[in-house]
Amino acid sequence: MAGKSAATPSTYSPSPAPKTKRPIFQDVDWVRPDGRGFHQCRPAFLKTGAVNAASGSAYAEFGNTKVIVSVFGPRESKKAMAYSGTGRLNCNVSYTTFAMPIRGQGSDHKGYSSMLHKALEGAIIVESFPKTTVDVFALVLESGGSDLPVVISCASLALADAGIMMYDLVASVSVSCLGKNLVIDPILEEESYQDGSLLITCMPSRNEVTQLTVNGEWSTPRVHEAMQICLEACSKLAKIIRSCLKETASAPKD
Amino acid sequence: MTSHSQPSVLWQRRSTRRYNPFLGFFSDYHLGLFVGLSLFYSLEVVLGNKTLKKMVSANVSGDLSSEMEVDAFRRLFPLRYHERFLLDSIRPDARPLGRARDTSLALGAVASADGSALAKIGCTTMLAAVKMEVMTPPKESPDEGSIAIEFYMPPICSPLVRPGRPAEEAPVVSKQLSDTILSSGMINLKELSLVSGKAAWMAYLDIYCLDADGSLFDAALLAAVAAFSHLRIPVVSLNEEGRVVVVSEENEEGKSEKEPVNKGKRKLTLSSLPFSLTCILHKNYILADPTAEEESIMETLVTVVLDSSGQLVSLYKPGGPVLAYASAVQDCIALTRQRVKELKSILNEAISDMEVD
Amino acid sequence: MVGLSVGEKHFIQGGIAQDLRTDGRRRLTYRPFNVETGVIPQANGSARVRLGGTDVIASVKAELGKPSPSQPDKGKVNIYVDCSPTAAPMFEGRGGEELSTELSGALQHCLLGGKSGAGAGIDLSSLVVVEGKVCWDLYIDGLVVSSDGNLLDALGAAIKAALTNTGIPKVEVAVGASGDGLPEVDISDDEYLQFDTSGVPVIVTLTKVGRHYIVDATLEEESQMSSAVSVSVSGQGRICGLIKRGGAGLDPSVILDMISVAKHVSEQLMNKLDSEISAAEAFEEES
Amino acid sequence: MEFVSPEGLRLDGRRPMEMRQIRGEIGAVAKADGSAFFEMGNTKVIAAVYGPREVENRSQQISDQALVRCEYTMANFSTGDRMRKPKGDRRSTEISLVIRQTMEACILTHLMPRSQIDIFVQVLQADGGTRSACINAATLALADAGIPMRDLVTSCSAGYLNSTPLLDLNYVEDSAGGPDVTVGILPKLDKVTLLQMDAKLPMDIFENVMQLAIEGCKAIANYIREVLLENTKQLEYRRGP
Repeated sequence: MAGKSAATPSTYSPSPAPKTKRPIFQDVDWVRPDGRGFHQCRPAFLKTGAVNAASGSAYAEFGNTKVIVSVFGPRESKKAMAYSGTGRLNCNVSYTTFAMPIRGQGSDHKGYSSMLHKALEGAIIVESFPKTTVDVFALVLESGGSDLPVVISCASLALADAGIMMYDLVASVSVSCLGKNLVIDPILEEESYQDGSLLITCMPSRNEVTQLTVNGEWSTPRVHEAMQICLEACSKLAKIIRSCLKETASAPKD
Repeated sequence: MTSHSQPSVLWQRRSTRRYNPFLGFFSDYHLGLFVGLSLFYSLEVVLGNKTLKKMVSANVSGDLSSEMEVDAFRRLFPLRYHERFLLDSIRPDARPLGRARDTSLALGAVASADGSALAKIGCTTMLAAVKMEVMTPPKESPDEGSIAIEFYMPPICSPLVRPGRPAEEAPVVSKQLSDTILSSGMINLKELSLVSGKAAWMAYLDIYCLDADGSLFDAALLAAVAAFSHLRIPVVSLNEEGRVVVVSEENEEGKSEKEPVNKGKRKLTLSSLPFSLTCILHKNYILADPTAEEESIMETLVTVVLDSSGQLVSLYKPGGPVLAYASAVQDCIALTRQRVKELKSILNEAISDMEVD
Repeated sequence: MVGLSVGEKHFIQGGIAQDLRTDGRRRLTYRPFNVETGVIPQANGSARVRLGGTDVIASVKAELGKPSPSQPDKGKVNIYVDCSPTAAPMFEGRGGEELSTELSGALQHCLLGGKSGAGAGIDLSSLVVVEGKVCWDLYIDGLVVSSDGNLLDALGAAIKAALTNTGIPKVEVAVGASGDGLPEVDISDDEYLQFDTSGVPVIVTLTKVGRHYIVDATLEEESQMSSAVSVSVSGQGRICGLIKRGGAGLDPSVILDMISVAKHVSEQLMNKLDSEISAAEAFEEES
Repeated sequence: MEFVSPEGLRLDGRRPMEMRQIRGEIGAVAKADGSAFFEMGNTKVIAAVYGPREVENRSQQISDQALVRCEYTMANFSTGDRMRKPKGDRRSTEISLVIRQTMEACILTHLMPRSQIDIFVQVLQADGGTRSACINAATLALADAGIPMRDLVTSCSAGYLNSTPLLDLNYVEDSAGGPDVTVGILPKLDKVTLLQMDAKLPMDIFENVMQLAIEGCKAIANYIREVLLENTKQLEYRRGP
């Protein structure tokens, strides 16, 4: 039997393989699995100061997507690095082994670290910490879809919590294209069936896009529409991030 | 599209009434922190000044100390700073020597796992999750399952850990944890069997340290025990190919005639739960539940693990300059005994909280 | 690693502002390029693209594999890029890894379409031999031999040419294969399947230097960029992927403008590339 | 297995003492100080030379001579089955070292103290004799970079199968497991700088095989000199009168 060959791991998950039949996503009057409207984001919960050992940290929970980001530094760069008049940004995103429905699937997100770096570098004033490095480390505790945008937004909150100088807060939102519909802030199930996706990271007060990726086939008006939806959601998300920071600041100081 | 015209509920705040282990945990934590901090600061000023006066009179560090600030003193002479507190039988965070930090526990923090728990001792935070997978049991023990325990210190938890370079404590704690959990006999491996000789459960227990502030083992063990008590084993059946698959709860009730293999065995019977307490031995003092700072200054650690009935499961004393006399070890065990009571009630409370929701 | 003096930097920036670049090109002109196919006879298909001083090789190797359980009716395509240390000393050892990963990711993103397979340049369902059991796995390897900027566009073109050059052996499935085991297959030696590569998009990278953007930037010009947008455009003028690089933020309206410029440029590039590829194929058959 | 047919022809139709078709080309990499492409039958390699330049890692600097470094890499598609090995495996480290030592012996390193010369060789397609092809490509690239050398270094391999000495083994012959002698010579000085053999061979046969390889090296040296001459003519022509 093929299943008994040496190549297969000695254990397997009893969860059934993802269903091959595509749900009826194409219809216009289809309802999202969690009952949201197409252009409605999941409720967001954000909190600073999740990790005491870090200079700044934040916890974000969007639906089932749960993320912690710690910021360390500015601190001494690694020895091998040459002198630099500007600061360095170092990003790392990792997954817990239980983040995905099947154990150990989180390793196929290697590109996320560099994506996070690209999304943040445009917003950070690196001149403000010459010769040193700021480390941004993210851990996805549980993956529930739209992981990267949540990590990016959470990282921006953690950077603010650490007092790293930024031009503006960074907010990130993605949309999935499912048949004729554009759905914002997709969950894992929607992401696995998507025809295309668009992710925007922006600095809402400056109206600047720091990162944009498009995947799958799109027409130009469609890209335009998706960008509009995302930018709108980004500015709302930025407000929530801001209010979260204000809350922390206005809380009775020691 | 109607969702556009409505006053948008985009990013609406999550209502606090829903059960959310993280939410509860964070708000508690902040409250605790503020109380702790105000206490701590007032003490530090009083004690700190006293310390400095003594320092000057003792003329230990000469003219340097006369203008030294409390914080600088703490950084430059950490040992002396801490010893100054110990003289008054108190610690820099306002705890008496034998008291552990505030401990909280939340079950079911990770929905993608079969059982999970978040444990917090002071600032040290651990997230443990159990995932069940199926394996063919080895020939020597055809009716036993297995447990694999791994402890991780991701770079978020401490400034000392960098990506790509695993922390050196992690494998040590990992080994200690699996030794303790397996030798305590908490879990009967026979309960993890599905079909004798054919299929058995492999329980992957992964514990992530989210915030490292000392006593990592204690927090990790607490999280691990709690994750196992939260564990709900999925109902499974055998399919045509001889593989074990999950029986979905809602829809396929009617059409699947296959008998679930493990009906009524959804929860493990946990006997004699292990709990632990780490103490620092320094001179004649015994400090329970040290913080990371204390651990870095005073090196002799003793970890005592007792099970819920008070039996000694294991005792670690990994080196250190202070010799542990029988009396000191006895004291540690006594402290642990007290602590086990606390931890037991915290765990029971967390379980009952969970059941109410 | 480009070390430029202040004067050189001004010269490059000034040239771009006046629509006359250092090598005499205008902002939206490509360097002359040259396509050679069949350079790696051991592979199922291969091509070498030279774009000014940039020189890349792409090869396609097909292996029989098992389709992923979530998509039993599709083959699998993997794209890996390697940066040879011959292109720059900094790629020595593991030094090229970072760029390699970035380029591989960008190419996968631009050429393979969305998760459901929509918008993919290659029809993945044509790679299936037996649904759910056997399919072709395509391994597309890119190698950067020499680098003078605009690697992504060159690699995209090389992959398109290599795919056009690719012949996959025809596979006969032995009838009466057992139910759950792997069916036996018979690989034919002389009959080959060719891909329809008209749907494979081309990648156009617009590099923003100062207030203007240019196509096909050289290494020197890339060192002066504030940000760059790579758009992959299919023959029908639809966008198949987009990636922004570089740190500086861009106004959303600028991005939309760049997309429309990229679409316009892509038409010319697509025509030029198609004619180069067919010329190369004709030349290869002759020789 | 029969490697030489009764008619005296090898698997690819060559005579025992016949070399595969060789082709060399200067200037394959625009940004390098010197570069070359070298082809021996189906074995294709590219070499690029950077330097002499400042030593990157100060601790490696040598005060009275140049530091020569070499890295040998194989493209993923270079072998019949797709390579999945990571970079820097043992074999490529060994070949890097062989090439470095061979080239270092002919470069006048004492003329360039406190500097560094990097030789990078990239195998595009491997069909036996990669190390010889790499050395030949590296010679061309070094000459193109204008680095002072005692002499050219050329290399060729020879083997002994079916009791016949064979020149310039291809992959199939190479993997037959018979003796394989790789020789590198300085043709003008008539000196051997590299000699590698990994099998048992009677002394008299070894001498024959080695002599054959040396003949091959000399033929390659003549070809390389032609390529260089042609290149120099081109350069002169381009410079104008």
